[in-house]
Amino acid sequence: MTVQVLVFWLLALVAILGALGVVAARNPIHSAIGLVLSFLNVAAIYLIARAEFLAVVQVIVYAGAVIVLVVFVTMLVHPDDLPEFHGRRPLRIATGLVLGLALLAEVSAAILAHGLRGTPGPWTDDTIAAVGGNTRALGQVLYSDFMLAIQLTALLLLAATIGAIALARPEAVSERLAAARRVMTISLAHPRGLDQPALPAALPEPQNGRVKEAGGGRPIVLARTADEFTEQPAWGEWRAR
Amino acid sequence: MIDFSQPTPVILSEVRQISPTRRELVLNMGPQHPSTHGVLRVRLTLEGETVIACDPVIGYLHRGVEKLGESHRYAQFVPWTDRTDYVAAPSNNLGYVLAVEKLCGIQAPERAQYWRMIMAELTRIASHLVWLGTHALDIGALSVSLYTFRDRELILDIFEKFCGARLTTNMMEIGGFSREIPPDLPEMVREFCRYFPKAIRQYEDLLTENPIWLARTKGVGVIEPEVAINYGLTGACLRGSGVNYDVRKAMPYLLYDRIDFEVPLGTHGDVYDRYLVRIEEMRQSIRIIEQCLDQVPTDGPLMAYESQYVIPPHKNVMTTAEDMQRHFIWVIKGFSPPKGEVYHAVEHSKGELGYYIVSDGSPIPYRLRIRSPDFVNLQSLPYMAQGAMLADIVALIGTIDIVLGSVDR
Amino acid sequence: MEWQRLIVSYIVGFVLLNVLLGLMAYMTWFERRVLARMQHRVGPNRTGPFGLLQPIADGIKLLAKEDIVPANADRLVFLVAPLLSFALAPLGAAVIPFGDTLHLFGIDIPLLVADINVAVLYVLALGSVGVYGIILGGYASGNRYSLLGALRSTAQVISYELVLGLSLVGVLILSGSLSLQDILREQQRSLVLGPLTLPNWYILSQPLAFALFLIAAVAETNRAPFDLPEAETELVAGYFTEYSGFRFSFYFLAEYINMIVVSLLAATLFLGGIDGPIADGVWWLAIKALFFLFFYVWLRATLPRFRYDQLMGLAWKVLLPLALLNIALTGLVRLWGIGAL
Amino acid sequence: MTELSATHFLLLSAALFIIGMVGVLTRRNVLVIFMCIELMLNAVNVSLIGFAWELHQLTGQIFALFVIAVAAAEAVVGLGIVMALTRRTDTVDIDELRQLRE
Repeated sequence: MTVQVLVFWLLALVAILGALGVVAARNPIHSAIGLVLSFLNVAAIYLIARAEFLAVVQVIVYAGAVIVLVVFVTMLVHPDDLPEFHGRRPLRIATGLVLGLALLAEVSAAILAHGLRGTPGPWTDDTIAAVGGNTRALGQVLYSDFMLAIQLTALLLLAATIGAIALARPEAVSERLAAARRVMTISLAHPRGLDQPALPAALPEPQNGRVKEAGGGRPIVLARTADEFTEQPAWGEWRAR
Repeated sequence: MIDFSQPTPVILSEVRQISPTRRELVLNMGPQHPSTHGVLRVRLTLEGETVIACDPVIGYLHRGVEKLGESHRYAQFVPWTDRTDYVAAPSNNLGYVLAVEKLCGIQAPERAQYWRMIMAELTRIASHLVWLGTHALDIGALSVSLYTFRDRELILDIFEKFCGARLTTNMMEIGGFSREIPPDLPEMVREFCRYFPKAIRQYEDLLTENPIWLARTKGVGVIEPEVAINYGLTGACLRGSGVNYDVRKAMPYLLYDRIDFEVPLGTHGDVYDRYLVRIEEMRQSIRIIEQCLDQVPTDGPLMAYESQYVIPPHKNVMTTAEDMQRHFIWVIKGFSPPKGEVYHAVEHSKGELGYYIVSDGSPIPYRLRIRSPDFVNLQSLPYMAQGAMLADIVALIGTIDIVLGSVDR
Repeated sequence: MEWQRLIVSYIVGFVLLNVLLGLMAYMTWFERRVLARMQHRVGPNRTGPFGLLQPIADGIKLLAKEDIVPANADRLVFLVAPLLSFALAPLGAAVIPFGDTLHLFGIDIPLLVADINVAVLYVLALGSVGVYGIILGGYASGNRYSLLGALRSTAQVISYELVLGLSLVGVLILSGSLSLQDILREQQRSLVLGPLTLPNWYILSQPLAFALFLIAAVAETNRAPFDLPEAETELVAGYFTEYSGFRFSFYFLAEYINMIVVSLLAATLFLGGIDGPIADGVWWLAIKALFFLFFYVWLRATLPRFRYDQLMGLAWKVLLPLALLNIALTGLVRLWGIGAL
Repeated sequence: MTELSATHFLLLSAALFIIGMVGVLTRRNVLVIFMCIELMLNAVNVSLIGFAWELHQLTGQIFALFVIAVAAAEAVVGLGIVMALTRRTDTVDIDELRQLRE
């Protein structure tokens, strides 16, 4: 058994343990941690298979973006809503386990019984090194043979983004928020509570005082006497001067 | 028709419902929280980062100051006023002594009145500096607070020179000042007035045109003028909304009617306007102080005399029998103002600070009530907070300029 | 031969890690001193000459403090999260070249830990995994401030990671490689502009990308004015509100190591790294990185904090389109340069 | 089995895929089911990479790249649906989310 195989099985073991953690953990956050563990180990396995670019993409996209999003959503969901806190369904779990084990046995037998058959391609370690590394080689193949596919993928991602924005956009304001804005806190003359006429857009120059540009594009009024701007406040957009 | 025989039903709006729905998060800000300016507690109901309801819970610093006033003799209560709004102690003293003087029908000599004005305006600047520093710190501008506290030290040095104390000054006395003005104090104040406009420019360089500051303050926490009036707001909170009400102009006390100054009014009623208004108020305070220094007589009495309500000067106590007896009575028994009630308000740095005193003719007030401006101003927080972001809450608490000692009393 | 190379890189990595940890400790001292001078204060000056022993004193204090686990906490996650943050932070420095190959005892010692051909992506990947320390710590604390801090941080890091990655694409197009060594080699050539001969530093050909990188890097490291996840005036201490003792210090140190690594990266990607007018070497890298670190402190002393929605708006509505524009422009120029247009 | 070959990758892939599948079958939480689906997609990638490595082809890696892209798109839309659902129904229990079927 070579070191390579040993390392592979070590990484695979942790990946499988992580995956088991996803399924077994009660708390979705713990599931997510298991998933990240699994993904990171799979990324390391990609490194063994000389797929450096994919390994990094795996970490950035899966571990860095997708699972972070999942954790984000999980934290937004109220903990009382997590169904597994209220009980599991033993019959279903038993059925799932039996089916899973049977399938695993079958598939493993099939894999072990039949070797891999196929025609080897041109991309040996030497040819990849000659092009200038895994990333360059990938790029050359990707942007020649798979040009249409990559354009379509870009389109798919765009569509998904738009779809997600449409789905996740909150209703303009929630009911309670609308109520909070509608509610009259203390006074009946509350302008947000009653439909009051709009305040005047422009005001006369102060009779006794001056207007000062105070900064940030804001005028402030400097009143010299107490009889102005009491009934009619110095309020609203200052008229264009 | 309201039936006054029945207790008024308290309608708790649905905003105040205690159990939040599942999408909401209840966040207790305070009483131990870095930006609630002491021990304010704010119970926030959040949806995401948007505030749906905001309940300020006060009383964590309640010491029963008003009740203490009803068990202290009139002159003994002055130090207690220091401890309400402890960043603007001389103004609190001023409000109280003016109310007592009004009750007794006495007036401080002209020179003392000028010096009271100087000290009140210095207090206003000091208080605004604390406000500016903490407000900027809340919004994340770290350095401004250290600059403002650096300059506040100069004012506290003046206080120290004048009365020996820096924070709880116990400066004003009923009838004027019993201590003589130190000879180099006027020059000290003038020096400060020369220096301070530069300092204001420094703060403004850091904040006024700063895009992040503008983004954080413009359009945030808008109070419409009607709302401001209805909530009974005073001070910069009211004037930021464009309503012209400044006690110094509307009901001039001391000698403010002799001074030429302007009252800044905001035009949009948001956090930024209140910031601009307070910055301008500091400039106007410097103007007032300079005029006072020009007009104040260089000598003359600082304490009203020949009155049963005022403690006699130390020199007379030592030399004349009548004054010694008066002093003895004043100290042992206190003075008894006439029966009646009185309300006197001053323009405190935070708004209208009023003292309402009911006298039953005994040396102890029958009832003493402090209308502290920030207690009233704080009530506008839920109004401003509805629909705001969580981060705005600290800006809103900051913009009201509260000192919990004064809110809770 | 393979083993020898491995051992050499291990030794280089070990030295680098220790230097980084020491630097990080003195970064806190540097920040406090500079910040103090900017604020008319003195800063730490009591512990040792110029307060130079202050970081050590702080370290001892933090290590000696009680390690409190709140009753509500998700215990295991709570304990592991800061270690995750701390362990991932210095890994980024592994791909930064600190100089040319050193010949010592007949062995070639490359002054970088690992020359991976996807180095730039590797750094980005580390950044994206580094969020887990924050998000899990915030979640596991069982505190609402922590949770909000974690949520903010997640949204922020995802958004700015995007800007950070896209701002680098221009540089990658020009250099044609993902390896930092290749990028550095490209920058060591000189750029002849008529009478002027300039170093081919990418700050000159990619000023927009540099600006975007700088902004995104500040946000990525959760520093002012983008320090919302730990905004002390709003969220007490954000995701590490409940942490104490050395677990707290792990978060704290991770932030400073991230700052140093990002500064080194910025210096390498845009300012020619070890390249200098005279005597190329690690000192030039240090000077450039120090400039960035000073810039960080300067920002913190000057600017107020953004609000959450403004921060996200900035990333998605301003920086992202600018980054895309930069990529399109650079791509066009490149195509024109190789005669494809 | 002494030399690393595609068989190793295939075995790992099968194990991960079936664990994911069992998870989808047994769990009730939409988010966990979602994670299990990601696990299954990832398992497919492992076998693709294994083939690519064994046969000196890059096509496998490129397929894996596309799978990752599609998985990202799927994640975005899926989580968008979860958010929209929880907003309307206050639950992430798949058994209670029957209105999606109708």
